[in-house]
Amino acid sequence: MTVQMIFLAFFGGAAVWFGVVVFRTHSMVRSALALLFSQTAIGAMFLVMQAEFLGVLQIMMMATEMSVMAIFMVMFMMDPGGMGKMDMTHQKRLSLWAGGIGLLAALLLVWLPDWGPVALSVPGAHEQAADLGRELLGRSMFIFQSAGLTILTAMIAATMVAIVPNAEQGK
Amino acid sequence: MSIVVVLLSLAAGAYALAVIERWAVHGHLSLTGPAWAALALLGRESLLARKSDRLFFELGPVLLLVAGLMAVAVIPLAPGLIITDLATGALFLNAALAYVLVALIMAGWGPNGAYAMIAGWRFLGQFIAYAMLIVMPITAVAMRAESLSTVEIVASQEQLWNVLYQPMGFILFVVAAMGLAWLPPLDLPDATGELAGGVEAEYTGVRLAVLRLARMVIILALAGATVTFYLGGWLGPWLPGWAWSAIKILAVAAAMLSVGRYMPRIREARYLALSWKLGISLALANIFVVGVIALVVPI
Amino acid sequence: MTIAGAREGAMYGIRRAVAAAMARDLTAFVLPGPSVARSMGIDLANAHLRIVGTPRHANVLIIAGPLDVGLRDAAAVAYAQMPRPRTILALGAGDIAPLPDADVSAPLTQAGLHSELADLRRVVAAGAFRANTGEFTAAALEVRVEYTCPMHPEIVRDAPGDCPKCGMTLVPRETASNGHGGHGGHDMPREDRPNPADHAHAGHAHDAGGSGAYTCPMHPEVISDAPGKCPKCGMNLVKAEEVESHGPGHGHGHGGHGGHGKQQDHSGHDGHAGHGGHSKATIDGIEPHFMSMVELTEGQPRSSDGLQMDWIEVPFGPFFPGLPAGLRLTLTLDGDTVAASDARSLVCRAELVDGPQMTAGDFVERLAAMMPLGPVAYRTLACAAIEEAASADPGQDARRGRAAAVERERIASHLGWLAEFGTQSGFLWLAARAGALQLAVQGADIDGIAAQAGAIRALIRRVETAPLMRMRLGRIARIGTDAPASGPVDRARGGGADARTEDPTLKALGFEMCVREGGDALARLRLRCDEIAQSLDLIAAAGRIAVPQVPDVETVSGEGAATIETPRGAARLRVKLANGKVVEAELDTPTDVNIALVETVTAQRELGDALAAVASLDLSPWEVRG
Amino acid sequence: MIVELLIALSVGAGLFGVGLYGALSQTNLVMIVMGVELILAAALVNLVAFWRYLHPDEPAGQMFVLIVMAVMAVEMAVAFGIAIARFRVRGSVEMEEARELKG
Repeated sequence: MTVQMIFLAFFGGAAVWFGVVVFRTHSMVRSALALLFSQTAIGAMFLVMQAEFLGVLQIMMMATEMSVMAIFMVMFMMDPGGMGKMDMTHQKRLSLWAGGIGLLAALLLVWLPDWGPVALSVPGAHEQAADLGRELLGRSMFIFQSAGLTILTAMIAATMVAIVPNAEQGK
Repeated sequence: MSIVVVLLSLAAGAYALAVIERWAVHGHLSLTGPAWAALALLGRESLLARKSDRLFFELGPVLLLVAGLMAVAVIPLAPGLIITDLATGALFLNAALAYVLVALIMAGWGPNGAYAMIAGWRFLGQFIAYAMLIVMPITAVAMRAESLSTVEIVASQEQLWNVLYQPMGFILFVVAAMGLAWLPPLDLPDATGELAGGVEAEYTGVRLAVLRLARMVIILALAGATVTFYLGGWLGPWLPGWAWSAIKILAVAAAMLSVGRYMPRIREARYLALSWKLGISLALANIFVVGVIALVVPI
Repeated sequence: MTIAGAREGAMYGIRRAVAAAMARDLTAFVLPGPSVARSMGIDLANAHLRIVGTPRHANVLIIAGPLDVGLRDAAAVAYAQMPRPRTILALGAGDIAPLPDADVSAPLTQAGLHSELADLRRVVAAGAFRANTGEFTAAALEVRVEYTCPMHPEIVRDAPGDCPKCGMTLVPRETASNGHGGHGGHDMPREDRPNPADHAHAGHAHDAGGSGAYTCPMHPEVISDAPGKCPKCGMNLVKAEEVESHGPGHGHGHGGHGGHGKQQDHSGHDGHAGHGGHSKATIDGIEPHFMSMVELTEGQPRSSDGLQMDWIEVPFGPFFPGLPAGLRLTLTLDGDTVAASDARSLVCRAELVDGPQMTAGDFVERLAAMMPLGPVAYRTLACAAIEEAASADPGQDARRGRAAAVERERIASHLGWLAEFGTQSGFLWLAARAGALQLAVQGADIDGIAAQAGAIRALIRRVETAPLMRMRLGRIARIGTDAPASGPVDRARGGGADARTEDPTLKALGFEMCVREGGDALARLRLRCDEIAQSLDLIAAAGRIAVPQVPDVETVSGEGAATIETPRGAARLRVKLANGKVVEAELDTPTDVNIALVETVTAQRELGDALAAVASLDLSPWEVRG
Repeated sequence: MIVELLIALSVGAGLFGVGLYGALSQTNLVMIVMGVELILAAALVNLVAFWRYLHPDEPAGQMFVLIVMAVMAVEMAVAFGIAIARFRVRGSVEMEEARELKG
């Protein structure tokens, strides 16, 4: 029982629990914020696993991302406050089976294989950040740049899809 | 030890800001006013709006306070006087401040009031537009320091403060910081004349006291960030480091708080357009210029 | 002395200190509004008070002047929204029912305000923890439960049942019994259960816990003293939360039962305790089958950007900071864009002539008292019309004095508008400065005005060069030349009319009509600044200021009409005298014309812009015909 | 240290299961996106765990995490773009209705 283990289990449990809450609550804003806290707990797990840069990045990015999610939920759902207790699911049995089987399969994959020797120490946070930078702008520059371009393209495409078509704008 | 010192100075700073804010809003300067007001808030009824989403309503101010305290944790007041010197301090500051948004959405949605709700969503738009203008100038600052650690960022300004090295970034950062702390003239989420208090409108009593305190902490954190990133932190002649930090942070916070008194509130649409069209271009240009300077003239 | 304490409790130690703090830190919400108080000569900025924009943050309700009957229900709602301890300070208010009696009252003077504030501090210090925590109720706060369909707000029934359109179970919502405010749908099934805590301790927001009542989130009728499972659905019982204990139903908005659209109906779960495990089967009455949103939104009006969002109806006013006091503006918001607006005055003017035995003097006083935002102009108007009817001539000197008096009121009124604009737009320096100058000018004699002229001109220069001003007002609320408009609104679109051009007295003083191009809110601001400067010149040229005296019309009969350019535009009054008594009167006011513009200037505007647009019209709800 | 690795991976598995259930069972596009986000979050946890406990000296592991985060952002942007377009045309983003319309 190490401290790391306890914290990892705690934040991991929180992440999964909030993940479940996402689909259990009727209030859409709560749903989006539950997802946010799930992601934040994952960020905390990263911090526990000594990936400082990634943890902080995850915590930062998800706050904005999930808040945007929240406003889209409010925009597009017929009952964002959840007062009607409307059922917004379908193929429930199938989904439960699929989710359960996916979970079991993943757990088997996790627990069965021999993961080999485990590394005990990691580079310091300063060094990690510097290494990551060199990796991104060195060996993996092409991948990194492609990812950047992909985001840009997706942003432009999404905006194009979303804006009012010209014909409608005219009237 | 440094935690206690930082928290005590935080309390003193928050009080000083409350005095300044009172002057900026109500026009009279009173040194004891905020103390009475805070005490009086404790005695007032803390109403719970009917049909509120109580979890969010209660949690909003608290999360706001926690976010502010987290941000303060990475601000160095003097060499060694910092709660935690993270290797990713500058990024962590951002991460903490991002939860200001979450807290305001909760506080806006929670009380089931139209004004508060509009205010909360307004802040979402404002925040998304201005989060970029917080991150990108910090990127340029970190480029010069070759580190994300706030202590090293201050140390990198030994020769020349960043406000002179990258003035464009400074301006963008200050404007974005004011937007993030919803200070007038960028106070869209609690615009008195438009939303009658907005997110604050439904809070009373103790909850309002927490909300106000949290806001002061956030303003202090942002002023501290401005000083750390652009005004050389604790650096300065004659006086000890902590004194320079205190003077600079209070001066920046006072300027941020009082400038709104002399101009009308900005229009929301214009404000967002400015950020997306002008702000982000300027921030990118700033990064480029700083990169070129850093390569050509190593100061 | 009926101060309602925050919580009951003896005065000792820390409570004494807190009570002393509350007495020192008075925050006031002013009815009908700070602007009205200022035009009555009350200087609130100088009273060691903090004026706040929402009753939620106030502990003193200041009532300046007689409270119009139309405003009383809204005032009761505002009072109910204040957290306790709450007090009422009445300045010459007279009858204020349904509000409780004022804790302190005084005549409407600055000295009265100061002495009563001192009394009020004593009352608060002594009564902050008074045991008297009685409920405040008023007809305006009573709540009627009605049933409506969440998807079809037009379906409203008195009894529970199913929606005839989609078959969904109707959900209860609360409405004010007298039907003011927007009704969107306060649907919150869970909140309608009897709530024992509600009655157990009124007003103790923190004393929860004593009487722990548990109830089922799905079946409000199930109440138990101990935690456990619901006998009907097996869910875990949750603790009955304490709800706000002031009169029911005062949600939002100042003086308005807020428009709650669908968007704001929160689930109200206590944490997540309520999610015991309901599946389809436990959700009573809701069709397990999926409902088509396409079907539901079919045929509803579409917003301009084609994205059909929930529309919420939000009331602004009648005490909204930055909007004219007494104006109820109801905006239907589509996101934060105004989809529809409705401006209504709650303080419409009554019949000008009440009773056959109205002397000319009574008539003049009555008209002046009816218009708290422009008493001198309407007094002058009444006198002029009666003189016209009686064919009397006050003489050249008196005319000059009157013209100067109206010009003085114009300066004060425009400064008051600038102060209101400053409040609304957060330009607080302007609000403070213009308010102070308004108080200084109002009622000042010729030397007093000359003494203030420099300061006023400096203020005007500063307003015109203030940063962000052009961005804030430019191209907002543009009004074309085809829409009927009056006063500065009319003249700010490159032309327009001014009743003063017909007046030989003013012509002799060197009057020329001010005009600005643009027709937007910025042009109106600039035009008002121009007019302030011009009025200063006119007053200096007139050399004397004299408020008109009631003409002596003992037994004259006849008809007469007069037109005066009030600060808000041309007002025209026709009177008929019979034997020295006013028997008929007809008044056209500028606000009658301009209030129709609200719809135009707010349509499809962002909320902040829409409010700035309404404010730029400078409406006076008291001028609106009833 | 192997226990920590297993805990982290199990959390990943749990998130994957929940996300899969959500993505399949929800009728609303935005809710489906939430399910997908959870699945991607599971991938993130696994990547970081592998990096930390198996190859801590390899910054490429962290790089992958960044790429997945970028994918999450892209997925949201595209999904919301589609959602707005659908909503504009049909007034709803319910997938059930999309199916009805198809056939």
